[in-house]
Amino acid sequence: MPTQEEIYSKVSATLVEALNVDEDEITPESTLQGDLGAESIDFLDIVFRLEREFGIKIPRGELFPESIFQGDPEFVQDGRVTEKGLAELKARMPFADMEQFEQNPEVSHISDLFTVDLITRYIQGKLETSKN
Amino acid sequence: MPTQEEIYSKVSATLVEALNVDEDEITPESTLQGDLGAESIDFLDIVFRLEREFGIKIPRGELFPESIFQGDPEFVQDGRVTEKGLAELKARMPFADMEQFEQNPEVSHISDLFTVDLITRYIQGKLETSKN
Amino acid sequence: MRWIWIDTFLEFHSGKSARAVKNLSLAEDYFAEHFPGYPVMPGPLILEGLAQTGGILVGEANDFREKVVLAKIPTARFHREVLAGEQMTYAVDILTLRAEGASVAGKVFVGEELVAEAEIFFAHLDQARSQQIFGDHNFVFSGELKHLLGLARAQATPARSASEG
Amino acid sequence: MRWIWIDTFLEFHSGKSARAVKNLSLAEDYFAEHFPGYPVMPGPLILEGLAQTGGILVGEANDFREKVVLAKIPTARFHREVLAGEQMTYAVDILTLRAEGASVAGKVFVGEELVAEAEIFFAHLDQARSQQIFGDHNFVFSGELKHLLGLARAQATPARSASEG
Repeated sequence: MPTQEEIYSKVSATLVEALNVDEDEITPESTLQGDLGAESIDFLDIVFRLEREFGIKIPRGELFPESIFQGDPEFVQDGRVTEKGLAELKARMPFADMEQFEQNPEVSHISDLFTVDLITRYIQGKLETSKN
Repeated sequence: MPTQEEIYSKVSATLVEALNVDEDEITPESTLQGDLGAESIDFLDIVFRLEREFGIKIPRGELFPESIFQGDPEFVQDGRVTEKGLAELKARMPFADMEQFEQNPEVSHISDLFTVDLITRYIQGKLETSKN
Repeated sequence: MRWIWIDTFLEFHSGKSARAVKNLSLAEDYFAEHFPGYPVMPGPLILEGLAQTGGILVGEANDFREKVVLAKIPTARFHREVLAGEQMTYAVDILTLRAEGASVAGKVFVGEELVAEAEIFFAHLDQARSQQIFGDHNFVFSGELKHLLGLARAQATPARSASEG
Repeated sequence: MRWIWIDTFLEFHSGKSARAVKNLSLAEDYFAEHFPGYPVMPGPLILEGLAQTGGILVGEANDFREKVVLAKIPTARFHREVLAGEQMTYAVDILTLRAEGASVAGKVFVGEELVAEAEIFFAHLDQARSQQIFGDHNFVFSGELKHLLGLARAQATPARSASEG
């Protein structure tokens, strides 16, 4: 079982390959879209590379859910995620760090949840599960 | 002044970008051609990326000399590098680790001198010089 | 000009790999301009040939149900120029094949010599951001490419040896 | 078919950057096959347009003394398909320019929308492994491309404003 640091380092190298960014630009807090310029096609590329790199299976939508709320008014009201929506997000992405998002849960900020750290935590959980 | 470890880590990330190899495949001893599959065009790409990454100038032929011996019989005899040739190599590439090569100095093994470690040592020397 | 950059399949292993041939002929139009007196196949056209070989490999694996589009080329390297009169072999292996898309590794040889290589990443059109709606007609595989594959299968002796699909 | 994939230069800053236009016209042959009923510009052809914009930028910086060849595409990404009837703008910046070769970063827009991007790496032919000997004739820049650049310069008002070279 690799340490968190080792996982982070591999995730970081994977992003260098997939996004053609310099390693310098990558920090644990970097957001994939905003900071590292990932576009929709890149998310699939990242999933493929993580699978190869870590020898794991990442089911569709598990790491990067494609459309969580589908405009459902129970989950989103006036461009903000409701309490119920937040609970749904946490259930779907237990590996996400929601603390900051919860303080201002605008739908348009959801993409900021997808950080390098989020991938690292997801992989760590995945490796722990597969070990048991 | 970054530590040797920091330099190695950046060199490694640069090679991931330039050669599209996984970080896993890279060790300090990896040879660029034999182990990492670098082809002639890649050497120039690596030089460009190192310059950008470290903010240094790498004069042509300094890190990767293009043709050291030019078939000169003083330097090469029967496919082996002569004493004089070894001295020339050391003068041209003070950052190379020649120890293993000297034990069996076949010309065809010269490419094995070009390892990830060699680049790291070269950059380290370069950064020290520019600091003074 | 036709838009088909492979001439025939040498091998086709469904869901795994394929090898195709591309002959470079001075009768091809673009050689007149690229370059006058020095007929070199443009690198991007070599990539198109690899993408066609890989695209049909990926498409066939899904029985041509998905519209396969080129989404990304993580790296392409051209080791030397290829000239009219030479014959290239495209060798493509599937790296990852999933419902959402696929990636392949391609190598291009002239004889034994590696002249170019690229990794190519395909998305399925419905997964890409295209807003278009086309119904069931699969325009991507309606043409010459699919015909070539049929030809390879028909020629295979014993039956299906050139195609395990 | 002609092998010229840019139509006109909008800007040309010697040794630095260039912007060129490519109109996608249904009169272009390849649209008949790529794809029937869905005329999409093939991704590799978009790369060729970027490489032509970048190649002439790099070539001009050396006064066309060097033969510039496409050696490597470290990454290319296609964000959406581009269709006949659209107009693309190629925006290319030089990243590194040296005696041995050069690298450029290119972005492709339709209006304000980024539709593709690529990094492209050029070697100078004498630096590449080509064994050919051609003398002084620079076949790479003998054609339409150089003419287009001349046109851009001639049209520039006041003189040289479209070209700082």
